[in-house]
Amino acid sequence: MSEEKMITFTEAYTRALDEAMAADPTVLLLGEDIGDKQGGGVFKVTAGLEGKFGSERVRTTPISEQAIIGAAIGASLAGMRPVAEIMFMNFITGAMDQIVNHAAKLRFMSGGLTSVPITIRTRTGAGTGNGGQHSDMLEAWFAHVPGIKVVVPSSPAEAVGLLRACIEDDDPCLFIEDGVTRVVKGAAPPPDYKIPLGKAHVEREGSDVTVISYGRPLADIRKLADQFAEEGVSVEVVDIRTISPLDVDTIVKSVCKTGRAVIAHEAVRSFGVGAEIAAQIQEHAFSSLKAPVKRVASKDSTVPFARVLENHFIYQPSDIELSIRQVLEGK
Amino acid sequence: MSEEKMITFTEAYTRALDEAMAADPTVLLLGEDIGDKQGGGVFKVTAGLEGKFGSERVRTTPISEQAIIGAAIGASLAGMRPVAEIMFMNFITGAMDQIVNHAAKLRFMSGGLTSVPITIRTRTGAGTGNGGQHSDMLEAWFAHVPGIKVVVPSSPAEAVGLLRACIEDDDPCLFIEDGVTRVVKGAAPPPDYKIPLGKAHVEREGSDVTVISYGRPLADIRKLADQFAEEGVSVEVVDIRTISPLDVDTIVKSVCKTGRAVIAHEAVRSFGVGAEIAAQIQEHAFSSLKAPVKRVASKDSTVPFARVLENHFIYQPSDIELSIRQVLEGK
Amino acid sequence: MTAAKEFSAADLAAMYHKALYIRTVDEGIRGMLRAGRLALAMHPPTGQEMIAAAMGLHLEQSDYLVTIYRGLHDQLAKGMPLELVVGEYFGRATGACKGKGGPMHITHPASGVMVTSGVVGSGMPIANGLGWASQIKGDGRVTVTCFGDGASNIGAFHEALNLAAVWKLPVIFLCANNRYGEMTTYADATACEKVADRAAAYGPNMAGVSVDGNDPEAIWTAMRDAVARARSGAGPTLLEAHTFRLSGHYFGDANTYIPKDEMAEAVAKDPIKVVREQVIAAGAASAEEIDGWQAEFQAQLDAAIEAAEAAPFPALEEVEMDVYGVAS
Amino acid sequence: MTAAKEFSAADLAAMYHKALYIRTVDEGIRGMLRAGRLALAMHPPTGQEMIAAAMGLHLEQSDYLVTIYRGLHDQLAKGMPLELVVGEYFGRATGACKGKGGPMHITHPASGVMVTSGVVGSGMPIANGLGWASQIKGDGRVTVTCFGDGASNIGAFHEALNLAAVWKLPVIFLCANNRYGEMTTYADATACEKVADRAAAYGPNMAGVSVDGNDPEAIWTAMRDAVARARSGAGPTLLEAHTFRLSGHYFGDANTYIPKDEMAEAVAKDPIKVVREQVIAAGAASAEEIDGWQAEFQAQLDAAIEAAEAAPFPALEEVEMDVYGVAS
Ligand SMILES: Cc1ncc(C[n+]2csc(CCOP(=O)(O)OP(=O)(O)O)c2C)c(N)n1
Ligand SMILES: Cc1ncc(C[n+]2csc(CCOP(=O)(O)OP(=O)(O)O)c2C)c(N)n1
Ligand SMILES: [Mg+2]
Ligand SMILES: [Mg+2]
Repeated sequence: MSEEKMITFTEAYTRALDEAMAADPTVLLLGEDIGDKQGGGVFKVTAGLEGKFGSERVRTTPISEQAIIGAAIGASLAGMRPVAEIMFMNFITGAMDQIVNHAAKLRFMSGGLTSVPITIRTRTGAGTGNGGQHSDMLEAWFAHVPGIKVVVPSSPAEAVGLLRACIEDDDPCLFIEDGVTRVVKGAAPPPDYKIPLGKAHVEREGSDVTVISYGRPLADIRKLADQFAEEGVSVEVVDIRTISPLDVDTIVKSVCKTGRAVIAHEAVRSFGVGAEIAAQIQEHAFSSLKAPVKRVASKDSTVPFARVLENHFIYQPSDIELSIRQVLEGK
Repeated sequence: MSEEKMITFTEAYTRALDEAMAADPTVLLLGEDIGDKQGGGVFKVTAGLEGKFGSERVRTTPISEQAIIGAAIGASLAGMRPVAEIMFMNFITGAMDQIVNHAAKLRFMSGGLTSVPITIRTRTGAGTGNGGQHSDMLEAWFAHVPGIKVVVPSSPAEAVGLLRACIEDDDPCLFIEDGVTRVVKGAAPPPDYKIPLGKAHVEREGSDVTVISYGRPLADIRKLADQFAEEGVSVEVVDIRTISPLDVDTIVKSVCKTGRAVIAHEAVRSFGVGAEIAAQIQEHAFSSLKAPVKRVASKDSTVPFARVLENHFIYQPSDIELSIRQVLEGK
Repeated sequence: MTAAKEFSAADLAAMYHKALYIRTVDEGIRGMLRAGRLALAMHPPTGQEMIAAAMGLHLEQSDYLVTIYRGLHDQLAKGMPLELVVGEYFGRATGACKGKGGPMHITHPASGVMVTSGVVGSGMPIANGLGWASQIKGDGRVTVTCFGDGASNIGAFHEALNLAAVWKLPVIFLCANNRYGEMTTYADATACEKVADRAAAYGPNMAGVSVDGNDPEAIWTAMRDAVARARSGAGPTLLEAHTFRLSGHYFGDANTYIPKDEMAEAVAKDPIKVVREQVIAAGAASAEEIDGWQAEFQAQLDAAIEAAEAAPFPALEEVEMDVYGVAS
Repeated sequence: MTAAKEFSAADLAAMYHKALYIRTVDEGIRGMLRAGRLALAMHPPTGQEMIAAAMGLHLEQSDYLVTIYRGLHDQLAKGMPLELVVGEYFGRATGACKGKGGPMHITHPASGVMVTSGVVGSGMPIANGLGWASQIKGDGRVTVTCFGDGASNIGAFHEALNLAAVWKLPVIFLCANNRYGEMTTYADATACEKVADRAAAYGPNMAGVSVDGNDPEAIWTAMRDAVARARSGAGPTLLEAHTFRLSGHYFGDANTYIPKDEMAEAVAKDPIKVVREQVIAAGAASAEEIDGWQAEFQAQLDAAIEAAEAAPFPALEEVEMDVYGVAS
């Protein structure tokens, strides 16, 4: 990766969409306010793309989440690769029938005669001060639905590579963008950069403890890993990238080596993605485990409005640190 | 429980609704085809209730899942206790916004000024030959949403007691009925029978292995426990009854005693309820575990139509037996 | 639509030919169910055949269809090979979807049968996407999405019709108003007098038409105009076809919720009976010819059933296949 | 509605009094945001005050309101104590919801403010339930649910209006058509000419009315009739009030997507400016009196802001409180 140029997450999303549309005329965009007339979406991710690729391929929609996903599904059945934007993840609740009963199942129910190569981009995350209906991390729901892939990037380069891969994938993909870190910068990847789906990434090798995560917490984990290194503690960092289908082998292999695991995610703790990862680890690395697998997550509650409460609701980097120390002590 | 009278699950649901409506004039029913003119619902659960309690309190609705749940929420804000029927669980996908963004959150977002004492009854389960859009077990989604309770009965008596408790509860409750066992009979409970929510039930004490489940698989587990008893293997059976909030203490206490745990559910395996239970057990009973916690579930796929495939899709009682043997061998 | 083709005796015969084919298959499958040679949830199209016949006659094979659980008539009218449909009903490896989808999810892109949904209203938003693709490609295809009166009360209907009108999509929203949604009457669930009244909510781009779906000429003509409108890029149509479910909601429905006289009147107006007389009166076909068609359809069905019953069940591995495509 | 009260100069003054109160608070809060004394996503009701004023004047305290993220005008017009609203904006323990809900979720049952939703269209199905409860209890209450033009394209709108009409509920669907949904124009998202045209889809039980929401007499009279209709059990009304968002979608919106002349014309028609002259011309209140009102409102707001800034933040334990009620 060229270290020269730095780009933000938002620039990464835009670049992936731009490259995908330029490379493949069947790639289409639809969503609320995404056109040029509307300024390219409330988060500006699609700014300029309508002008560049035309109003047939880039469509601003009414506020109709079911119609948005339905149109994406239908177009994909006719050979297109639509990328639908659902402005905030909490609004995906309006399109669950289309996503779960149709997008995820049509390949199976048709006996393989049809497929639904759509990508759903959505944005969420606590820390924006938007309160209970604009901040939920609901990835665990979709991970529990066979037939759809769930992807979360942890750097602008990953954002480019994973979004490109989602668009090229022949199955429906849910691509989740973080609302808080969208202006955070990272190294720009080379042109036409793609990252395979379904593969976890061991981004830092270590021998004492494995920390497994996706998305936003990885920034905290990278800092903590450096900090622990100074103490002589060697942390292995696994960025799963694709939540479902989950790359269990890479995770298990790592924990068999380190004997200790901490999982961190922003979603609320109970019945979250961390539960599946912990269940897999204890099942497949049982005899290697020197301590229980720990989970760090946000509190089992609704995302509050007041900043003091919202900050308290979200998982704390200090919780990750504490959990690492606990597993190191075998607790 | 009086052993004389036996009732089916369907009779149990009807009885709970009848008793609740007779006991409390604020209890209302709404849903598709539920009125007398329509024959009391496609599953006849509400048969006769409109005639008995009047058309103001028992309302047949259009095919409008969002409007059904919304009306239940609104009426509950005005002091009512509506019980909404969503015919099949896959159709609850149409009402996710109302359930997740509103019913589950209004108490929190209002700072406790309002509450949403509604009960959502729905029906599902593979084995009916209805295929991919009528059979999903989606309880894990709702368990991941703080603010709503998720309840599944494993016997007609539990069905009566838990449904009554849901209706009397001051929070939204999702009550999931099994479509396959609805004519299965069990002992009728005494009048006005209620079972507290949030408490798991150790229905059979044992010392060698704990089998944890809810709903349909318990019938298989009860048979297996007898079978293992003959072999001299003592199985403790825990029926969690309320999936969320989960009674972790009872589960952990049991596994600390037996040192071995098998979890069984009908939902697909990955990211299911079993993952949270396994994660909790390995975290809180780590040093007591003599074998990894095993999960038995249906395959990570779409529910197929052809019977041969559907039967192969569903968790197998023989898988539960095998898992028990494996944990007994420390595998 | 100046040069629009007028309804002729030949068209009447063609309509009846298709409708009779559908009825023969429908009755044959219900016979299998009655005989216990088949066990499944079936939603018979009995009495709604003329609507499907009109659609089938006006659409090209390349046009798209999105239908519902009550879709047998639509799938056959669109030209799906009979043995693929029957094989799917029997849950065999030779079925259209290898027995994995079943009657509520029959799919056959080669015939333009893109989606069959078991969720009320869900097909309409998907139909828009097919129409959008046609608009982009300029392939001139028309998409028809079938649904019932009860489905006009669900949110997906509204979102789909609004988008179709705003985007001026080549989609026909074909509503079979059969007076009931499961056990609930039209009036107990639907606030407007006619489903077509709802076109007013979607402005001038959305045509709204309401016809007697059991009247061959009326439904044939309305379908002709809707297809012409869509194909010419003039926009979508909400086409309401009044009809009746002569076999109830599902096979085995006792229809206790349907007033006796309403059912009796509907049975008396059974289009298969009524139109047969019209065809003969118009000299479009003789009684003997019609009996000949029926015999031929019966033979085709018998062969399909025989083939299905002889066919293998899908392999158990199929449960975990087609969940995802080959890893990309 | 024979004995319906006619719009008087006193009503005009009362409308303006409420509208000016709303504008004063709206501007004050935007001032706080501009000054950096407050940081949040605010959706200002600037320019839509007359609609809320009419609603507030015709509703009883016991009537129910379900509103949206752009709800400041509605909450104030319905009579919510100012310090509770301001406290919530500041995220303090003294806010209406202890700072847990925030501006998009303000609730105050004592004033009839039952739900404020941040999800477009979601309030309408909930409003039906409040109306259903009133119907059962016979308490004569009316429920008003506010939403925008863009919300008329979402499924919840359709399901809710159909159910309200079928059940003849005492609910008023109050649509503020401010020509934009976020950055998208009405025409780019909505197929019909007027939102009120959609009442036709819900039959005779649903009244459909479209008025100039910035014209005090027009909106006052339409609201009077809708409330009378609901209270008398005659059924729901879809009331469309044409207006404009003078401060854009959210505070900080550069409004680059709004044509300059369209904005200029709207600013020239700002009801707070225009109606002030009408009030004075009608002799309903003098310029001095109006300035006196404004000074009083400003003083109330200043006090509320001062109280909020001095108030404690909610305790951290609140994060895990009110998730469930006390175990039943
Ligand atoms: C979203 C949803 N809700 C409920 C059902 C259950 N259901 C199946 S068919 C049906 C009636 C549909 O009536 P209509 O749209 O008139 O079509 P018809 O069956 O009369 O052809 C219902 C309620 C469903 N399949 N999907
Ligand atoms: C279901 C849903 N989709 C999208 C959004 C994002 N959003 C917030 S306000 C808004 C525009 C709503 O427009 P309109 O209904 O006209 O109300 P206005 O804001 O103009 O008052 C949108 C799209 C949302 N809150 N909910
Ligand atoms: Mg019908
Ligand atoms: Mg608007």
